[in-house]
Amino acid sequence: MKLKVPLGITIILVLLQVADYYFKVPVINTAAANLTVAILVMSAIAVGIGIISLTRIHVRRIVGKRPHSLESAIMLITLAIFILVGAVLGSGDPSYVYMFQNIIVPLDSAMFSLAGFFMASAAYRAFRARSREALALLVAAVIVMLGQAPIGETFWSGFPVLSQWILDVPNTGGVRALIMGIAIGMLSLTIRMLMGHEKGYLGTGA
Amino acid sequence: MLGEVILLEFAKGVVHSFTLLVISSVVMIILLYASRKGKVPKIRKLAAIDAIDEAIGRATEMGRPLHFTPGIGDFYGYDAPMTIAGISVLGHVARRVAQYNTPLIVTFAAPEIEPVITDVVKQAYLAAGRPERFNPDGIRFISTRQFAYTAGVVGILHREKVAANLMIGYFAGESIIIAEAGFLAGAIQIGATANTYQIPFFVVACDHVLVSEELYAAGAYLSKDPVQLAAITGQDWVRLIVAAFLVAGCVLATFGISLIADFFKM
Amino acid sequence: MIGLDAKLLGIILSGGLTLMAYSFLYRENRVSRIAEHIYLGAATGYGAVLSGKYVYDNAAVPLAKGNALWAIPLLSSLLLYFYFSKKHFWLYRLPTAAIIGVGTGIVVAADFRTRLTEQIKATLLPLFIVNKPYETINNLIIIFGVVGALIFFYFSKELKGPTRGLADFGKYILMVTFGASFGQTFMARISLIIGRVQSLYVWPASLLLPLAAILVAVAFVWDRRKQGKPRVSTG
Amino acid sequence: MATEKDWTHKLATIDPRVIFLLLFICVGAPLLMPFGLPVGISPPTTSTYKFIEGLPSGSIVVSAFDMSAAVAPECYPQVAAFTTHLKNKNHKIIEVAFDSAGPMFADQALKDVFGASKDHPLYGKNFVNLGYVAGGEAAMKAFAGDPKMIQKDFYGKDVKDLEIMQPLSSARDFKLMIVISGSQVDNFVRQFGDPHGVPIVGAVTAVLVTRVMPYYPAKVVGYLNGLRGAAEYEQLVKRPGIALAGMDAQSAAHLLVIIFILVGNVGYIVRKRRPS
Repeated sequence: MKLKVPLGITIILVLLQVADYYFKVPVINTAAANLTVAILVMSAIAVGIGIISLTRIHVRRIVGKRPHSLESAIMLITLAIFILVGAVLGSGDPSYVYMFQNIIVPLDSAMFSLAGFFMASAAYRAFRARSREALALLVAAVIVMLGQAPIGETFWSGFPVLSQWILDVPNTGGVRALIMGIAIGMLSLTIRMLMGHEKGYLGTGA
Repeated sequence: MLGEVILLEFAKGVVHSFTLLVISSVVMIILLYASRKGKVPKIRKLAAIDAIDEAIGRATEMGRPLHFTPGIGDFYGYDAPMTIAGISVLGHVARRVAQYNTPLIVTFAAPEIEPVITDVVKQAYLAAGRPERFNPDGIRFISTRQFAYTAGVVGILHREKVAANLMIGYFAGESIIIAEAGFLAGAIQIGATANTYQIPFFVVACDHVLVSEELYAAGAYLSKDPVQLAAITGQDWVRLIVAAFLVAGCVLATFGISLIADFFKM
Repeated sequence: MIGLDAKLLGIILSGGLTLMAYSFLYRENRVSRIAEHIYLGAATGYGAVLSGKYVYDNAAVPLAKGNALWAIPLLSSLLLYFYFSKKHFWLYRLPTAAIIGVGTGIVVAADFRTRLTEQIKATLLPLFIVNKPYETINNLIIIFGVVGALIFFYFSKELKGPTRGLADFGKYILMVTFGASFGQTFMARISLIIGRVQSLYVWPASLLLPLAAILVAVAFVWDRRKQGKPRVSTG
Repeated sequence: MATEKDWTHKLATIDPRVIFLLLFICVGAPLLMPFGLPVGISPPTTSTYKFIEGLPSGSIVVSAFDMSAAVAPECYPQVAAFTTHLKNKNHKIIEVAFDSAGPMFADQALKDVFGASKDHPLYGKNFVNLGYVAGGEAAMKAFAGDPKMIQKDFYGKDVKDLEIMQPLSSARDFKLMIVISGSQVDNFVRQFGDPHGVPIVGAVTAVLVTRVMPYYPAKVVGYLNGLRGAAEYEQLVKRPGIALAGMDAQSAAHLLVIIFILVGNVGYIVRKRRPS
């Protein structure tokens, strides 16, 4: 009961969505479209779980006087402000947009841009000619970099051409094989799920 | 009546895809049934998955926590199968750390997966006979926003001196940030995702990488259950069918015969 | 006037938060931690408000207009909250199973086509084209690259003989792919740093730059004296 | 075994923070003092320029802002460059957003190129900012069917009163649609290109280019490739700006990383060759 009912629900809905994709049967198509929105609504409601457990963790940290309680307090206060202001004024209100623009947006871009710094340090460390495979990785990366930035064509006009060839030919082959394999792997996972062998997603471990 | 509608309106241009989907599914299902009759499939060693034990061992030795993340995915759309595959691996990892009493931190970005994660980890501790070792504070929802989640994880990796960092699931632009921060924090790292654009970042920053479809095989491989292993064999059968289609199609195309190409236009 | 002040405050706020986050690059510290927690609270709160709005617009409004069907997702998603109950914990599985069923069903059907059959279709190239050696070579690399890389993942046994050679070719193709993808993304990420630096050059955020430089220098000297050896990457 | 103080060891184990600092300087310095390396102009950029150049003066061009703030560093310089071109050719610009962050950038573009947005005397005649239309692809479809489905513009003015909107009955009246996006152009091809035959230009992030290429040149008549595309366009419209300075920063950053890769390999290879 605790497993069979949820498993049954999953099986029926997966098959319904697959049928929706491959067949034009008005009843199925409408049902599938409505279910899609319904599921998004349900996921959105789940955000409350996140808020509750986040609050729980940080309140426990403050009450238990554990390290970083100050940061936890800051977190809870900002969380409360953003929820209250948004709920009272509405998400489109200019003040709320202002908060979004000047607090969330810069932090979004600052965090994302750390990727640039970390790519540099990772490239320095990992792009070593340890083996022939590593050499292939390293050479392809350097050529494509030189093909992208104007500095490359200043050295040799062939870099953009060579870089484009790498992207168009070997890269196309590699990416295709990867995503074909992924589609096959995904099907295998789904069939394991539908046959009731892969139950991790129902919380029953392995 | 209904049959008529289906025949007439069979969504255009997907006949080839549907045919292949049915063939592949049937092949996989047959192999699953065959394995139930005691045919144990052989699978080659997958070094990156075997390295999970090494990572757990190291965290245990150092007495420091192991961090696991199924990524920023949820149960909807493109990222759903990757999240599910990640959670499947989590079950096995949790069982091991329960035995060794290694502190476990699981972080994620989608609140709707929290119940599943808690359930999986709890059950794993129970299965290992150590339910009292389960620590609910280790299960941490961080934030729904991609880079806020990233910031939170990066902070945890450094502050809690994580010894092993397992990133197995759906990752996007944050992959290099988390992986490199984990490296700087001195953790042994395993990365796995089927988001092709992110694999290179795991390749450069992690100690071991499960490349694309190996992610989907990982849970089955760890379970050592013959039926699940049969599903991996099924992947290989479909792979060979696809390769055969490709080779035959290309040979025919060379001589200007478009038989197979026409099938894929149906 | 107030509008202008709000603008200046915004510039300083976003510049300051950027530098606080960047201070992590030196090492994890209290300033970066504060930025992190402001971010967590703000972003999660904002996300909750948007989710609330989504539920209101897409389910509550139709329900209020008399479309009673929308009560089903609203009520069944409340079962998710049994997660917090000790006794009826498992009830959360029902809505979760529904989410997963729809969520994976959508992607399995569509992706099997776009990611598998459409890719096979695109790879059906002639092995040899008369008088076009360049195209012929490119086609051969793509075809053997795809087949080789597919075979490279073969799980059932260790490969030997000619299939081994094909898989090895596939492995090199994959390595080149990863390298190319890395090289191609680098520019986009540098563009993000450019965006941040440009925002720091805007007055009065530019006042923060020398301040940050001094703070980092002080921290550096401090760390040296405490003989907290800077972290070193391994070769 | 080489000692800790050996130079090869030092070359192979540079503190990452040195790289971070140098990278910050390599990006920051050229933005203040650009050194002006020439940027070669790629065919997709040229075809974009030629297409806009070839439209009869006064053609209706739609700028669709499907961009979030995260992609602004790459996409906004493109917007500034092509909006300048549209202004120079006297085309009529309809700005519409399918991402909630879009209208702010649309407003910014008008201020940067025309000097003012809603207060400009030509607002409503030569250009308009229709604001954000919620609903993703469904909204695109509705807008393509009837551009006047939007009631109020971004500033709250009634859309039906605006002169620029009068001749429009469907997307067929659009002579060009420029899609500014970091996520996809496929939906625009599906809703505007295929059903209404609107030529599309992609002003997209570098990462997105591989997904635009399959549509070029049939349905997407040209595209701008990230910051580089913006720099190329700035050269074409003879308005060197933020993107060209950014390209110098890019060159410096790329060169720095390549030097570090080389240095690391020299240290590594010399150590490996040396008998222990």
